[in-house]
Amino acid sequence: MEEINDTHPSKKKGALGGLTSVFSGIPVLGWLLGALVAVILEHYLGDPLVDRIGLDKIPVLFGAVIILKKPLMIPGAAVFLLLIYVIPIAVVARAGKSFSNRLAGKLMEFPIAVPTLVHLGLLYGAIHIWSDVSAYRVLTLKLMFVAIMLTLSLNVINGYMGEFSCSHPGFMALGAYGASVFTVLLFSSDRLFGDPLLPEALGPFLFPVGLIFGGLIASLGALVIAIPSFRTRGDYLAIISLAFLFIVKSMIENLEFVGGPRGLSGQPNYANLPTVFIWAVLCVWIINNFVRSTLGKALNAVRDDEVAADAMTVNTRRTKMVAFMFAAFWAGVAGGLYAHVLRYVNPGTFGIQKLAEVLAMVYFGGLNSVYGSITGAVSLSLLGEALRPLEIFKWIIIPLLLILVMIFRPTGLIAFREFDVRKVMQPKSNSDDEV
Amino acid sequence: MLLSIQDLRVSYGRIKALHGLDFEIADGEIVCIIGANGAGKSTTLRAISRMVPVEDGTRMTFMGQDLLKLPPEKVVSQLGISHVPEGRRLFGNLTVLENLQLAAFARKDKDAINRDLKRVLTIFPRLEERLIQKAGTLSGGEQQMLAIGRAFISGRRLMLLDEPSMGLAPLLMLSVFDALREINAEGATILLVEQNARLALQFSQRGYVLENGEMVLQGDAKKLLDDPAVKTAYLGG
Amino acid sequence: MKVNTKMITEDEVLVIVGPQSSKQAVPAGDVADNYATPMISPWSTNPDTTKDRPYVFRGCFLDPFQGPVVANFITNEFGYTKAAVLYDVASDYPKGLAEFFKEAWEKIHGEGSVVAYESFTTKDADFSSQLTKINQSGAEVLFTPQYYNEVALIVQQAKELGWTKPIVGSDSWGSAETVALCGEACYGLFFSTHYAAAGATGKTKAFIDRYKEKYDYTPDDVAALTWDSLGIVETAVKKCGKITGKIEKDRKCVRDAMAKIEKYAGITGQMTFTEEGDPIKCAVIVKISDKGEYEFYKSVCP
Amino acid sequence: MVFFFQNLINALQWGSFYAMIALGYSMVYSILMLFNFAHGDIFMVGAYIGFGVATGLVALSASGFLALPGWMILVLTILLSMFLTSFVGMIVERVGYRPLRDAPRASAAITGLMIGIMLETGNLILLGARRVSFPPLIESVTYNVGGVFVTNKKIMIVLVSLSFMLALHLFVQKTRYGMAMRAMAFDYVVVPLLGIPINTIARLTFAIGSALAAVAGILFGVAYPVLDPYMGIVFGWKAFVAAILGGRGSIMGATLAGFLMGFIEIFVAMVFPSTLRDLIAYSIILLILVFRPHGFFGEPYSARLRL
Repeated sequence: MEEINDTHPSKKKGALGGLTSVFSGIPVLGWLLGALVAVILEHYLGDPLVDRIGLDKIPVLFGAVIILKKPLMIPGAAVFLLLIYVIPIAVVARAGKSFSNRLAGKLMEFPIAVPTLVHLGLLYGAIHIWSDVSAYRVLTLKLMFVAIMLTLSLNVINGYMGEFSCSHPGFMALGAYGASVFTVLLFSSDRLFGDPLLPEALGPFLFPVGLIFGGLIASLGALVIAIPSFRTRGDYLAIISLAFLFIVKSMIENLEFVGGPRGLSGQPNYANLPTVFIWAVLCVWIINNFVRSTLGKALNAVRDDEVAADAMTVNTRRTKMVAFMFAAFWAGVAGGLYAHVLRYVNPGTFGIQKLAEVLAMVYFGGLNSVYGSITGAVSLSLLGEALRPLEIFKWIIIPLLLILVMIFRPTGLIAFREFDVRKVMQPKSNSDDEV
Repeated sequence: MLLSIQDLRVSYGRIKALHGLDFEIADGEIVCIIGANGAGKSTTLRAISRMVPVEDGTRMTFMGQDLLKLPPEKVVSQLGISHVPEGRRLFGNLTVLENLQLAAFARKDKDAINRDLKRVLTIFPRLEERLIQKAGTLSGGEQQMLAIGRAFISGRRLMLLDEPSMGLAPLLMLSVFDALREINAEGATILLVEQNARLALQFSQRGYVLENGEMVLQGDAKKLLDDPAVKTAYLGG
Repeated sequence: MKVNTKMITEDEVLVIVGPQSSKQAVPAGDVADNYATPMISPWSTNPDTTKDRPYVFRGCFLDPFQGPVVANFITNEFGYTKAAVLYDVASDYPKGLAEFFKEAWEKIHGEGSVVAYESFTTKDADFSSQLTKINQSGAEVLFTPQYYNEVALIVQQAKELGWTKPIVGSDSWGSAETVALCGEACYGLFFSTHYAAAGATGKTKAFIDRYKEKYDYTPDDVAALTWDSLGIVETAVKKCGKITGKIEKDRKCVRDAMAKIEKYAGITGQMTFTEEGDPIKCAVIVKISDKGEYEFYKSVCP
Repeated sequence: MVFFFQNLINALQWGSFYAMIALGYSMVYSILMLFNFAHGDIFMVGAYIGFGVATGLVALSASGFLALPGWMILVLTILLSMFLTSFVGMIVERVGYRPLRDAPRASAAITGLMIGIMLETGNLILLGARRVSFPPLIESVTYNVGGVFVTNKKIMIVLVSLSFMLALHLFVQKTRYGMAMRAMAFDYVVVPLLGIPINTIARLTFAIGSALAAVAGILFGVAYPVLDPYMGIVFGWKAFVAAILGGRGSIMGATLAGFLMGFIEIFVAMVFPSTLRDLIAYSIILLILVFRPHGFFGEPYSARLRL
């Protein structure tokens, strides 16, 4: 996802210079191959190139940090970006256009799983090699994937079902603590729980069980909101969900066995990049299928007119219940991953600030749209990191950006768009300009 | 001409509601627009009171002034065009008196306001008994009276009435229309939109027939009453 | 947390001096240790900061030491037997210290001699319920190991609720802000800390004078401890000799050199690190004078 | 008994802050159907403006140029800060909410959140991370009434906030602007049909809400003289809950719910360990909403938002 995002600037430039046609017929596969070449180049030639053009080290986030921190190095960073990213990606994508189109076409003849796996494999390959350069990139990516899961799952409630739920950090907290207690209790020696109960070697294999366990706890918690939602809608449900968030936070603060307000640490290091990636992909896949299913359509019906939906034999109660529990489950899993990425959680993490963050990602990206949620989560996570050198001014710029988006696109950047895997992967003929 | 409208076009999203209406109203007239449900009658009134945006090319002038240059509240306070919306839309949490006082929000002249208030209460004596009652507790007929009274105070060079007969018993209906005639006689021009075509045409001097966002017929109200096409379509044969 | 990770992985720092308070230092220490980067927190008194973390050090004494220091001081100075504690349950430092104080106090005066053990949560501003309870409990002294902003609120509210007995604090009071925010309500109160600016001599005085010249106010204990921590790091880096450029190797070398430092003569006292990376040093009891200055009252050594 | 009364006094003061902030929320919410999530931060801004004004007046007074007694400075501070903060509210409305009047309500909520963050950050940039202390304008005097301790400040705070609430109530009930506000809360689409400018009423609503928040901020500074840029967050959200709990369009409801919030918090902490305060307080609120899904005085509103 990172790499796809990265190619946008070059595409934009193309559009500005009237170069659209040159890059128009390239399928996603082509861009992925380009990105792969770029990151391999960076891997092998990055360090020598950096020495040659007088940078300290490889620009970690496409030069964002350098631009903001050391303006003198901007030319160097620009040269680096041009040589390692822009030119290779453009050249490979353009030169390999017919090849990648043919390949994409061939792949589409297989069952959908095959091309999907190939694309994901390439994507992961590119991300993996890219992240090899520094641990900071790894951390940024992991948190980004967690953010995608959170945003998507919140979109199910706030976008597809049309309720303003404020409880997401609460679900996340339940998942984070559920999964953490599971792994710490079983596999880690800790001052709260003592020695591990199971051999440590089993840990990575049972980690998914831990995450699902966390997710289920979150689902169970969702009942507290789902049941009142039968009678209450809109603003009062928003308050109920907000109260739920505070209750969860306060409850954890009062549970001494998970560390109380001071938090729980010592989560084993299971959430490596591939694990997080796989979970994120799984989450996107399942949520996308969910919202496109009959149940997903029922959600939209409930949002648009509950009474009418009821009349049209949509079981509104069941729909709401399932939606809340489903969304909470994924928020819980995301929370579990989050806890294992940072390997420390405290209840304070899951407060109003987190809520503002997730809400911002959902509404920035776009309601009712899997695309939108991915865009929102990726762009705000990366922006947050890229603007870090601005320190406190970051918190002026990001909110300002969001306000502008809300004013000019009140439903978010990419709202109400279906996410069709098949379409994304299709080969593109020159005339077909659709992305 | 008091109000003249050319090429009035309105869309809701992708759905076109009005496809370019042209019509005029002279000072002191009573004019009605009749048509089926969804023909665009209410939309026409909303466009005049600037509650819905119109498309480019539409021209609306009121006593020579460009209506499109004014925000909705100025249409009322500066031009004196008042609008009694469909379903009355009274402020149910306010008393009858407050509803009437609120209608004078933009007016400065205290004496004139008081005069108008008294006038409303003489036209609709039943409101006087209910002055300190919450508007939400009124009966349907009383609500319609209050809605008309409210419009009377806020501005009455032109009064736009959306379905004044809706939900009223026949007798009440007549007394409401009598009151309207009285108001008209005092100088107010009236444009009303009605589903009850017979009543509307009997009450008006001129009429327009709206079908699917287009004016299909117009003319003297009495003639329209006898028009065979109107008869079959709107007057129940 | 994230900042720390970024500093270590992206900026490739050799040594980290900081963070100050235990709230940040405990998790930050975890990150530093995971990445084998030496870190010294000047002011974090919570045991967990350095516990089982060979790469993490500190520049100050620990709460298990400070707790009894305060308990003994109150007992010897005032002869009270019933104490109340008010602390922030969501913050590592106050919570840890409150527990150590309670333990020490009950060891001297017996089970139940801490008659009120009240807590609140970070960012609370109103302590009236807790203070009302404390008032009712018959406590003779209130111990509140809080930071300056809460100290100001607690002390003022306690007075307004009719509390006239002493309130004692810990090293977290040592900031100049305490008196600035609290005003006269805090005059005459005691707290335990690392050094006292008023009446200092020698090296310490030289530091204070230089600091005053530069920043125009008296350095608090954080400043003094940070100064000492920097000194320790400097000594260690010098001992290490040449910096090779291989960041992992250099970090290891600096860490080992720090662990071996003996009797470092800092302005806050002499320091030698224990196995855990904690210095052995003395505590100071400070009285807030009627002019709002921090006066040296007595010294308590291990 | 003494214990109970002491807590009652404490709760009255604490609740009056919630009530005053909740009123600002409630007004905007009732009239524009918007969650103004920036309101908590406007409370913060009000407190800081109050701090600035008070500090300035104290300095002026100390310079001997205009020797004013403490209470006079307080009165002036309140009035000036109300005036200044109301402009903050009006700017927030103009920039953040008016362009979004017809957008989905959630978008406006996000804008509010973001404006809140910008206000906090702006404060940090202007004044730095250091906490500031509100100047002691009135000498604190503690009275012992049969074991219950009351200070002159507490009495002043409760009385001043009650009188502002009463003033607001009268304004909304008696004036034509108040009438227009009530009308807008009931059905804002038809309001312009009576010649009433919606934007003026919206601006006025924000101005009044913000001015009240400024009063709350200053009284807060008097009671708890340590200000920090994030003080509005927790307060704001709790007051927000109270506002909704009170019911849409009900000033009485918001006031009562604000006080209720304060009472629950203080009394829960009186009986239970204070760490359970939020847990119990919000559980009570959750239960209230489950059994009274439209708050205390709220009507189940029909979404008649289009003409």
